[in-house]
Amino acid sequence: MFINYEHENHVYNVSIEHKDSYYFITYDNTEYKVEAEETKPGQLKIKIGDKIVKAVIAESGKEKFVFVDGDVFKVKPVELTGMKRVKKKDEEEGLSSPISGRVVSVKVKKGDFVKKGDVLMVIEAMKMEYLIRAPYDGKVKKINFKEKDQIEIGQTTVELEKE
Amino acid sequence: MFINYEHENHVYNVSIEHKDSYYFITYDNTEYKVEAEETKPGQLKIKIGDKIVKAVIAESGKEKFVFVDGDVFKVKPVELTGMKRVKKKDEEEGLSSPISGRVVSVKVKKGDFVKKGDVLMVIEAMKMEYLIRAPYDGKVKKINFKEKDQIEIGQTTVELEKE
Amino acid sequence: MVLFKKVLVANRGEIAVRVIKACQEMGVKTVAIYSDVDKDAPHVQLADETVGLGDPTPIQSYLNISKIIKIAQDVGAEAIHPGYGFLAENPDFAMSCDDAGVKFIGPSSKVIGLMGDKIAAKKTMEKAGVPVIPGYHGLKQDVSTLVREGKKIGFPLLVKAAAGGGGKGMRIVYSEDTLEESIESAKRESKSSFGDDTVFLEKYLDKPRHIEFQILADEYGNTIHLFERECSIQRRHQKIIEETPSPVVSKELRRRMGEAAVKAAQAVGYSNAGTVEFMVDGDLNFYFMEMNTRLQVEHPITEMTTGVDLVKWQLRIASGMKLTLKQKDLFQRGHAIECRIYAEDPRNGFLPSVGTLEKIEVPTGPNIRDDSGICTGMKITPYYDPLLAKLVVSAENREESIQKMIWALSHYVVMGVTTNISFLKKVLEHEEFRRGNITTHFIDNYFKDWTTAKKGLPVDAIIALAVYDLMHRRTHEVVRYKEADPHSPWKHVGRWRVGGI
Amino acid sequence: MVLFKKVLVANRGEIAVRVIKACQEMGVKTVAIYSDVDKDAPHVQLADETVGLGDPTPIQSYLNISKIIKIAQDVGAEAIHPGYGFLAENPDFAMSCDDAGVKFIGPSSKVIGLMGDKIAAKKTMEKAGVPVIPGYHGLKQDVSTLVREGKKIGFPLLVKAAAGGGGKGMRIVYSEDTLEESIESAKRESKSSFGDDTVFLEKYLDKPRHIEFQILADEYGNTIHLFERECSIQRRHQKIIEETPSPVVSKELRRRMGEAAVKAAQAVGYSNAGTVEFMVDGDLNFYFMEMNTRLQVEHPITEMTTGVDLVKWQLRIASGMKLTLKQKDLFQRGHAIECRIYAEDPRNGFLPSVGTLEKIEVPTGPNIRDDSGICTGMKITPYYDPLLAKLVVSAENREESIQKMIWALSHYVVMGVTTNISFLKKVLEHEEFRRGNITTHFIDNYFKDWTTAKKGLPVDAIIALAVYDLMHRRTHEVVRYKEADPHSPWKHVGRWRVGGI
Repeated sequence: MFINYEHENHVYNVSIEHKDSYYFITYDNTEYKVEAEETKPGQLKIKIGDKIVKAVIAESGKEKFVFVDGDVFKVKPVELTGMKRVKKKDEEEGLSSPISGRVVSVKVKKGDFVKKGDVLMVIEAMKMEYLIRAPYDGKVKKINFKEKDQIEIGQTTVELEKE
Repeated sequence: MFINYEHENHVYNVSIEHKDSYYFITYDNTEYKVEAEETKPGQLKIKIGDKIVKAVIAESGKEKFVFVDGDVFKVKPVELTGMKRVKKKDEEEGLSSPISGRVVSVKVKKGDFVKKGDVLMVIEAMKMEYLIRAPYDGKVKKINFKEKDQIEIGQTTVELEKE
Repeated sequence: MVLFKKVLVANRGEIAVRVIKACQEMGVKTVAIYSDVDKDAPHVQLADETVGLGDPTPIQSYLNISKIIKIAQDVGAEAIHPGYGFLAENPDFAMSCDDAGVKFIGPSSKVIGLMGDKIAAKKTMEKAGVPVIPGYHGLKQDVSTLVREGKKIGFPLLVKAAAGGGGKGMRIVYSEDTLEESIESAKRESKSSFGDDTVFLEKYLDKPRHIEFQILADEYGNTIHLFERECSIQRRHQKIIEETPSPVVSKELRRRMGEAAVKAAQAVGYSNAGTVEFMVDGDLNFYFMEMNTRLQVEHPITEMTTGVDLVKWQLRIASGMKLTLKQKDLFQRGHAIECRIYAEDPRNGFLPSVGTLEKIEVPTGPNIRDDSGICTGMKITPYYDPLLAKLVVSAENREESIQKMIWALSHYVVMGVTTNISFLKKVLEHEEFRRGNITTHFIDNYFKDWTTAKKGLPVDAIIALAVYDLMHRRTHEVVRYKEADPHSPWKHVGRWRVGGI
Repeated sequence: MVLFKKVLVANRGEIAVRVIKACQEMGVKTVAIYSDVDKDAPHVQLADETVGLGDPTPIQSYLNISKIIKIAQDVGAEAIHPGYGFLAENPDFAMSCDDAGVKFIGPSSKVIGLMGDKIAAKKTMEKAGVPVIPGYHGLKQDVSTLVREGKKIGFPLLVKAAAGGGGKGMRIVYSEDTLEESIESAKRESKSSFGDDTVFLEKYLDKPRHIEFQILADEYGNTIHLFERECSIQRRHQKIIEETPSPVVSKELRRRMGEAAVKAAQAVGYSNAGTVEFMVDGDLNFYFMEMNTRLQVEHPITEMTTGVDLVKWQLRIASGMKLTLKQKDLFQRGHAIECRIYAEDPRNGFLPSVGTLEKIEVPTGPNIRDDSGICTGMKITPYYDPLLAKLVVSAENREESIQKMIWALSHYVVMGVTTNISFLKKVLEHEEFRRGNITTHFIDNYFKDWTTAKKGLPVDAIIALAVYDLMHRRTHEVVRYKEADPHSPWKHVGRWRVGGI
């Protein structure tokens, strides 16, 4: 079986087969021969050589969470063919809201020229303020939110035309 | 809705209706008007007058377990019509095994006359011994188990003919 | 000295979980063993490595010395922690560990053997100047000699397995009539549990309390005690509630008993964790009863009041480290109580209860500790002791500690087997318990009727069930109530009012 | 004096749960309030009575003074426990309680007001002979005055909301360039959080530690301290790890700081639980920073090392009982650490994370305490602080306590939101933390890179996922990997070997 997992905009290609009482996993040009058991629903005990790995897995829609050695990772199985780039351009990223919250103040007007680092918008969430700064010098093309608007994580705050 | 619950060989007859935001329960000639909410699956919060009752309910096949004020009760819904008596005669009860375990010794033979209190059989379970004593004077009619036999809770150990 | 790298835990249930966690915190790898019925048990889930034992019969699994030692060697475990019960006080096991080059975490095989023979143990203590209870500890073990000696001591008296512990092979005899039968039955049970049918007899004390002292001794002769545990609340001669400090032990009595406990341990060259059990009578005289050469079920209450982790010290001591705790630096603070949650029916002679655990909810909060060996879906089988978990609390004083325990018990939900939770709560709520007026007869004195009384379904439960069923509409098999014949077993139950609402 | 019969808890999350449990143990009935999004939250599940507040916006719900007081009157609550945050340090709320004849569990409105105004608080302390940090606490609040005063004090300096607490409205300024902007932003945040835009400036100390003392004072002038808490590990000026005792506080320093803390409390006629916060510099000089007139988030570590239940004492004191704890009877034992489990992303500037909690598994064991306000299925919304739970452990000494915390964090599973659990573990594992070499700059000094570094999926996770998916065969949407164009974002990932097995 071949599986592709997406995690933080990277795709991991894995193949796995079950033979006798072993699982054979191939990833990144290495083959791992492991023994595994699901001890409780979602709880795995995996023997990789001398090492015992305990993992907990939960599913939520298409997403999976995997807990290993104190860390939780969120992954999605993906199809690579014809897939769109999920990651925005870096330039846009700096302009999207890092959090769901409320716009407390808009510092610029359409047509303003701003310098890299200038504060464009202030968003409040969970009783803290987040500043949206210009990621580069540019001209304000469009402002998508006004004061007191609700804004969701990832939404673009302001559109900037690069100088 | 009418419901009969069986608990420890007693049947409890209840009627319940839902009207507006209240439940009306009638039991033992008394009517209770309560508010109730299932806060988590199987977890109820019930307001009976000034009192708040929190109950946890779990189901296992036909049986239900209800947890109220630190106590757990096991109940079954029952049909009364044509129902067989589930309770054995008291006399027989004393002769049934109180526990699932292993017979370590049989103290009597078929045809023996025994006195009330005489030990008939010794059963071992969870590293402890349980003595089956004659509940009345009588003659041994049948012995259902021999040494080292596995015995289940409720099975009749020895049949006695009353003197 | 460095700690072991890998330890095999030769036990199951809550104590295996407790030991595995202590090892993991210290960076020691753990190996769990399990019989077929324990495949998915919490101690197996938690361990770093696991090895199956097959057949659940104790003698084939957790009591199987050669199998366990072979596993330890195969996985490269340097030491074995026996927990309590099973092989914990078996000198042959300790000896076999030595022979196999695997460290047994506990005292030497010789000390276990000596203390395991209750007769020899008492003689040793008498010689060392520790007071013992009058009784017969003779080697003549024929029933007629025992009956004769029993009559000499007088009634009530106790018949006790020499090799026993935890109430196994123990009988209390109130009159001559049942003496012979009790001796025979105790011998049989002892034989089957411990492979040895030697019993001894002793005087049953007036207003007896069971008070024990925790000992820690390293392998260089340093011995300390960690104060007392009051364990008088017992049913079937097994403890169900323990507390510390004891409501009757004064500072002065504590000092004297503590010194006697240390003396007892030193008299036999004791090392590792152990417990010296005393009987204390109504006049606060104390007598050596026995020494348990292992970790005790009720060790958590000592941990909560002294701040010492006994299991970690067991590991350090066994790996050859010195005891750095000093007697003068130790003190008790606050008050701790342990309740043993058993799968048993207090309304039916405390008989063990078997079944599948359908639902478990555990109370949490400051100073609430739940040492548990169970999980949802687990089957409670007749193969092993029916101890499910130990609920332990501590607070600033005894009264608050009792309040906290009552709150915690009221929030402890176990469904699928009958438990003693509600019984434990009733004991804690009892006025005489609250006053600290407890003896080992407490349950018999105050709860004899309770244990046999049947109790009905309370109205709150009926309401909850009806509401639940209406919400879920799952109860369709409901039929009109017929006026049954007068001999029906249902005659004393409520009936609904037609046209009620 | 008798305890209240019924108390309303004007809070949510873990602290509401903590207070409700304490009340219930003492036999006090509890009333929980909740906004729409908290309908099924643990504090609502647990309370004896519950009343809804509607709209989740804080100002409409947990900050709604008139609504909350009306509920207290309607349900017949004799007292209100404010927890921390929300209305806990709002003098108007305390005053409104007084006016409504409902006891506010905390100090008087007057004291809260005085200490809430950081400028007035410092002046009061200076007068009482408690050392304070150099700074500007003037009434002239125009930006140009503040900029001028800031330049006089020098850099780095701190801009701080006078009414603030918990890092809200606080900015650290390293150079003149950003001074003006920081002052403006702090004022705005302060205005929106506390309705007051007064800020003050103070010197940022060299190698500063944040060390605070717990106070308990009854209403008859008896005041004690319960030793220190070291709270230097902070991100965004908010504590994330606290411990006691502090690795740098000697017996002598503890005595002097404790005396200063008691003096500070007495100078304002303090009653109930409170905390005096000090900054301690590299030479172990200490300066009064502020007094928190409420229960502190990190109070459990004091409870674990002193054996005192602070919440129960809050209730007793508020109901008019005398403090029976004496300074000379108090002592610290062992070492305790608290880690705050936040729904936030340490790899992305510690931004709060929202979502639904899909799975929670909590570590248990001796001396592990989880003060939690979450349950499976609960939604973490942007309305409130992203604190999920507080994991607290204690052990015989600091090293063991750290080991235990690392074990516990490694077994703490929260799925559905990003948490700081793994970050907390990395901090505890850091060599300088282990040595006790910590300052409030610790995270900035050692974890600046870490927080922005992206990290891949470890091989163990990939294996676990693949095994799980094969076991469950739920992944069918798998397509052959195509050699993508060189500009693909996937270029630096592993590819499988054709014919691998």
